[in-house]
Amino acid sequence: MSAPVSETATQALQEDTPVEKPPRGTPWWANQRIGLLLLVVLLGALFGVLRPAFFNQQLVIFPLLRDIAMFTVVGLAQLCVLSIGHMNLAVGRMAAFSMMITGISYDLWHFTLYSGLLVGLVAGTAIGALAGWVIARTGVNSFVVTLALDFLLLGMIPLVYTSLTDNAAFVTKPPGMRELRNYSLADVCVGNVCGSPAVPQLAIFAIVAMVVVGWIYSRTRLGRELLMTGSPVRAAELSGIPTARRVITAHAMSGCLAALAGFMLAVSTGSIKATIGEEFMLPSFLGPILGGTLLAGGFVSIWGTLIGTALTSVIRKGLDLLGVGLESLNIYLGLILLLALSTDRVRTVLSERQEVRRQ
Amino acid sequence: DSTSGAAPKDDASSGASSGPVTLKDGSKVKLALIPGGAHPYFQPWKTVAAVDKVDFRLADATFNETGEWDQGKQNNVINSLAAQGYNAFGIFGVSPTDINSTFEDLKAKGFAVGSLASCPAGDTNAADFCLSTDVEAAAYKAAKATIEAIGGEGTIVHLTGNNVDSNTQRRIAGVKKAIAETNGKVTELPVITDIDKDLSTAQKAVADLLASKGKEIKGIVTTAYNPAVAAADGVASSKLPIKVVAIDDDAKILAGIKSGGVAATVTQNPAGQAYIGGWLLALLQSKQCTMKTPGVIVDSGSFVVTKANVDTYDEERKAKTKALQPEFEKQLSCQ
Amino acid sequence: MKRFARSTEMTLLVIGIVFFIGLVIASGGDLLAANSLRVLLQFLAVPILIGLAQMVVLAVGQLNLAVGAIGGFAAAAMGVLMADHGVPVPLALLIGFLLAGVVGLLNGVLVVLTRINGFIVTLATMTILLGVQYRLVGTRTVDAYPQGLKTFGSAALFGVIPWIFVVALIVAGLLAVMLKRTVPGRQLLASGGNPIAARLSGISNDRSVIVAHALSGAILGVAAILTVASSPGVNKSIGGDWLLPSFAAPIIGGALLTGGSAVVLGTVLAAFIVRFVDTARAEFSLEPSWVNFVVGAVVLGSVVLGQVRTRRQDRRSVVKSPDAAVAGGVS
Amino acid sequence: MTLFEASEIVKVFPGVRALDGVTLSLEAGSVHALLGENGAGKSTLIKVVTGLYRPDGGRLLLDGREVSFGSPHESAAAGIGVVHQERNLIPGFTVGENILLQKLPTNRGLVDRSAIRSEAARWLAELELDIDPDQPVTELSVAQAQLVEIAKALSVESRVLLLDEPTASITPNEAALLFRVVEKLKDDGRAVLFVSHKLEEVFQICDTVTVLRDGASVLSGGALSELTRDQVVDLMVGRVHEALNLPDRTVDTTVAPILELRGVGTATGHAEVDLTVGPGEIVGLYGLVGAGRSELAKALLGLDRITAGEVLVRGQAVKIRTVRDALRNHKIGYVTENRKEEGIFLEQSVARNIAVTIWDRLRKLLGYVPAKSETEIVSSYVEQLGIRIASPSQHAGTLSGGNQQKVSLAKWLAAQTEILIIDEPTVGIDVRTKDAFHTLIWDLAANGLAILLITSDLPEMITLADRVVVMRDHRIQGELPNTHDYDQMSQQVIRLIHAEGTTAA
Ligand SMILES: Nc1ncnc2c1ncn2[C@@H]1O[C@H](COP(=O)(O)OP(=O)(O)OP(=O)(O)O)[C@@H](O)[C@H]1O
Ligand SMILES: Nc1ncnc2c1ncn2[C@@H]1O[C@H](COP(=O)(O)OP(=O)(O)OP(=O)(O)O)[C@@H](O)[C@H]1O
Ligand SMILES: [Mg+2]
Ligand SMILES: [Mg+2]
Repeated sequence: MSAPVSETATQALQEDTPVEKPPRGTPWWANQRIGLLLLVVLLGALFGVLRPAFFNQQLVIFPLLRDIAMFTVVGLAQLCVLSIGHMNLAVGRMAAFSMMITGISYDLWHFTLYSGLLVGLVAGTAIGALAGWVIARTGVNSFVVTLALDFLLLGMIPLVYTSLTDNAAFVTKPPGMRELRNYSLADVCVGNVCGSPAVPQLAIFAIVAMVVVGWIYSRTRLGRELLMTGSPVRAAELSGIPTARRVITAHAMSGCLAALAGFMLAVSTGSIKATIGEEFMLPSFLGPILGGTLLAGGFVSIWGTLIGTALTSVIRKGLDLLGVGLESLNIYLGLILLLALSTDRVRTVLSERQEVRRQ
Repeated sequence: DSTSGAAPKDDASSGASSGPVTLKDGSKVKLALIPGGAHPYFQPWKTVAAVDKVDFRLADATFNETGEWDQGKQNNVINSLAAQGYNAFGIFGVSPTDINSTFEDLKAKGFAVGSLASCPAGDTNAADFCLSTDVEAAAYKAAKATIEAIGGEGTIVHLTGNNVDSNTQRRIAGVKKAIAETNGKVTELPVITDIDKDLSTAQKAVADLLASKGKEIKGIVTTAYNPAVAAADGVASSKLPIKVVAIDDDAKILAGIKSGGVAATVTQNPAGQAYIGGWLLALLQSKQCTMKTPGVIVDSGSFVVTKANVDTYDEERKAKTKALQPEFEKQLSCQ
Repeated sequence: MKRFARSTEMTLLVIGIVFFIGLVIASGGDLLAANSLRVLLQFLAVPILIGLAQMVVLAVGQLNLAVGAIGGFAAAAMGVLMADHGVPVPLALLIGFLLAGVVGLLNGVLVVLTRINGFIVTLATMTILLGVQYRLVGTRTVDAYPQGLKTFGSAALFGVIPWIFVVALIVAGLLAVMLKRTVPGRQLLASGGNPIAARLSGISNDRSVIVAHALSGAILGVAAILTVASSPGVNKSIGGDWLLPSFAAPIIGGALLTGGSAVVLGTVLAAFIVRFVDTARAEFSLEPSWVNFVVGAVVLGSVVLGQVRTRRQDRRSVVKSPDAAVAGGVS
Repeated sequence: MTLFEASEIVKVFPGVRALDGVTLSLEAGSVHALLGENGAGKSTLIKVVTGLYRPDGGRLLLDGREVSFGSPHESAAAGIGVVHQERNLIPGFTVGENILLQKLPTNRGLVDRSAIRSEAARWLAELELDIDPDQPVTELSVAQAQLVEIAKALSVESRVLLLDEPTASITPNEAALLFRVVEKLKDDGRAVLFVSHKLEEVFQICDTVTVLRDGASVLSGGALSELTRDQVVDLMVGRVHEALNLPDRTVDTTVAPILELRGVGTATGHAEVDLTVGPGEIVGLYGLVGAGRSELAKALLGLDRITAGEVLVRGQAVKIRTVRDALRNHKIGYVTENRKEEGIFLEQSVARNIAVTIWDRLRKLLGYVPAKSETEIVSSYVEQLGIRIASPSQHAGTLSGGNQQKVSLAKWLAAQTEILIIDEPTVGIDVRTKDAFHTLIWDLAANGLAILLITSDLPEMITLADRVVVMRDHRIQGELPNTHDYDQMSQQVIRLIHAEGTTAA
């Protein structure tokens, strides 16, 4: 490594300017993710005390973890585009599209469970890449492009289903699908040691996704460049990052993860149908954003996404168990969300105040 | 509304006392009736659940509609109820193609499960039984009623809900069948689907239809709730001589029948489903009886209501409910 | 005038006229019948208003995901007040309108107080309002309200121009005047166009955000009134399909998601075009899926066109709007 | 007569005491300079005065009465006009509306457009600006926009006018116009506060001076006529500052140029641009704002299309398609003039800001970037460039302008570029850091880098360049060897700029 800067210049530059300190690190209690985790634990404990059934492994914890796993993947799908400051309003529809391809592969081509999954992932990646390509080429806001794509797919998918199937769903179930839905880690043994029966096997998909996405964002060039692409894009372009390609990559990753989430949903409910992913849009934002991922791009938190997703799922489950009716369920859900986010804000403000007072 | 609560009460006395199969001990049965989501159709279930509890002396009976028309959420609701000790489930599956998986899971855990108001798509039913309107038959009846109302000749149009739902496909088939039987005297415009999401969508679709094709159309058959309400209203305000046949007996539609805005409606038997379903599930869960052929499908009946029988159709329906009990008894093997 | 000729509005106007003429020809002239025209316009009133309600918040760089929930909630409240509690029509409508406005205001205040992204705040209020709407009407369809209101809902000027459409146009006109010619309106747009500059000029961005959300709520209140007046009844499904069209209209109409643009005319014209797609579907008996397909294509097409145009204009310009996040705004 | 006075002002931000007992008083009919290094607190003081920030201590006096402003609105109403350091116009609004934004004239509740037009025209006329009040501000040039902001500051009938680096992005000619205006305002009896890093200007137009250092006033209200430039600089930097004295550097003119442009035309309007830069050479590209220098640089990086002529790198004709291409295959780097939007990632760590160009080189299997080699390289440049940070994980947004500029440069050094285009490197940067930068650029050339230096700062050009190329309206007007004689050079350069002939238009 050659050093083109000589001693004199270095000295000239180093003349005793004071070190610029960043604002002091926020105290641990102001950390968004720790606060959230605490909230999840507290709520879990509260629900457990009110309804001991909350700790029922088979009927509560197992499906709860399965849900958290799936919505975490949904959240990661959104996180990938949030990392470059974009949005993907078509996450759900991308899942539906890729599952449609997977369904065709099972129904018409008799693929095995995992080769069908692979086909779906490829389809998801492709449709995501298409969205990314349009955005990169035209420079149109991602919100608009994915919204339009959502409309397009919303129109197209039912046409395909009604023309290819009798029941508007692909009902062929390749071997292994039922097992994947019901088996837990108790069925995975290394020697005599088996996993917990409360943890569904499907969670492995989420863990793999988290590890891969986490690795990409923390360890690789791609991840770093994605984060730079979002903040701001002109600077990234001028630093030699191929921003157009990164935009396409981010959207392709999003599509791929959406496809995975769609697969997890199809496995856990039973069949592949046109409405897969309809419920994905809002959770896809909630998880990452509650977890601290910035809408403006440049910062992502994989753990945060998991915790944020867990928070909403736990609330919903707890309210379910408390027998809260439909009319009140949404009200409480919304209020708790607002509260969770506001306390976050209060914490930040308090820690800033403390900081100022200390000086 | 006035039509739901009355029927089961009569049945209750007769069912519990005079029927050959009387539930011996319902004290360990906790019954849950779970619709697909909030919908007027299921409202009778709510009252009947309470009736079930009293009549069959069940440990508990509940009605939970928090699934919000989402199979994943419905599964969650079911699991939560199971965790709280509910052990007999009458379920309207949100997704006909998925619900068998849910049934299988519940069966595997030793619960009694009945598919109510809708049967799983395909040929198999993993629940203990299915007690539902034969949707294809109901749609067929509705189409027949429409054809009759327009005098057996002319063009009709079918308005319905979510296209990518197997029940919708069955309804479309039912209407087509009725039209095919007219040998070309009655023709059908392309089916208008996906307008049950909300009232304004349905209303707009109806208005557009009437504006563009109003003069050709002689009858409208609707097999979903919002389109039915919208069609009745739209035709009335357009003053076109179009006959509307609706679905279900929501107060608004009954009012339409009485005022003449709606030519007929095809009502189903939600109260009967909930009552007989509850009885059957209690028998099964208390291990008093088992199904001879698990997964048997029984039609809970559908009834054409016109101005002529609008005040009396409920009797017919009660009779049908009464008849359902012996019908099922034949399917049971009891201790 | 020269600027107008190159504007999005002009493009939309041309597209709209061509589209309409095409439809008239396809229908063999039937579309020009009084009744057909009335129906066409009747179902434009609410889409115009929800598009405007979204446009106002887009103008300050915010989003309102609760459009449908606010409208549905207000409509349900009005229906229940009139039908179940016998509240006189004008009072019930006023209460509903105020409720919508207050909820909008609340959205704004929450965004400002908590500094949480508007996207999330309105998402939360949407969830809450859906619950409230269901609690109000349950699964019923409430329609036992005075005939006079329904008469107004279906009445049309000269049998062609529905009164509710006229109301929507009046709201659009007022909004345009407010945004273009009043001080709060200009301040609102300034905040959206360049929040930092606005702040340095003594404009309170917080106030602009609150005003925008409150206005959005109020417009939705009017939309709710028109819905109650014109639909066969009020149930929990009202407002369920407002979200996507609320974005489609202003975006096709040329609104910038980063804020600062007031495109009242564009939004109205875009609503017309979307409505024509609907009409065409009915005319050609297409599956409703095609409508989504076409609207998707139109949205994409129009923004791509718009982008090409603004890029050409931007080439030699200096003052750029800041890189605000799409949904960012204040936070 | 003292119009305005600020005494013992304190302002604390989380992490910094930006102002720590600052006292300042402005006299009617006088221009007061506010000087200090980057981050000394000049802009913060202005924001406190205009009510954008609430002071944590101290008093403000207007006409001897204590005042406190809750918002810029109130200070404007009290007659304090301000031109902030930040760009300050609303896109989509007309020039007139922007000028009168603080108090739009109304007529029966509606904004009165004709009043806007006439009133804005009045202020534009006062500045002798030929701008249509109805024109959208998006159509203005940088300098026009700056002048419109001044009109905006005047429009509140201001008796006190605060100008925060108004000349940072305009040309000497336009600055001269501005100074004439300032003179006039002074003669009208207003008090003007003038912030600038260009000391020549300060000595030219200011009467008194306040110097800030680390948020405290080290000199409050001294008469400039009694101070020398060196004394002022010493006060700012807090010790004796030595004038920059660059060592000798010889350019070997026999070596073939590493970058050569032959008759280049671009999609942005350049025509027949000929230019060469040799290794170890600093070629200054001078011109007025908007002459098209930055655009030329961007075309060389593949951001704009080259439509005619050819670009030769190391003697080979090349087609550069992307910045990555320029960087990886031709070793060309570009330090942008627009630091905040194009140069650094404010929300990212310093480490990432520097490492952004080297990941491509460091990556292993599957794109894995070993954290260790990354940190090593980053810290070596942090050290060499004297980037004063607490840790490399600190966000770049928390750094001062000078340090940010170093970061923006460091990434190109880390990428081991051989041709470096440096665009306006010292805009808004204080004297000391400026000198350090000049040393650095000089040194880079001495180490063999080919440097194309784009600057509108004539002294900077004369200090550094070996040759000066003058551009106007996207064309090269001519080329001059640098004689290092300021007066001679400035005359020649100005003459070249205004020479007809080579320019078609
Ligand atoms: N809003 C803020 N929050 C936190 N710190 C701030 C804020 N504004 C300014 N500072 C800090 O206050 C100090 C003074 O900054 P200020 O902008 O006033 O400097 P300046 O003298 O204007 O510098 P320059 O010449 O670069 O414009 C700096 O350390 C800066 O980082
Ligand atoms: N920041 C900017 N954003 C957009 N356009 C600009 C900007 N600066 C200048 N322009 C316009 O672009 C054209 C060429 O500008 P360019 O930046 O290449 O000039 P320059 O000689 O580098 O001047 P500068 O000193 O402003 O960098 C001019 O027409 C000018 O009006
Ligand atoms: Mg400053
Ligand atoms: Mg430049």
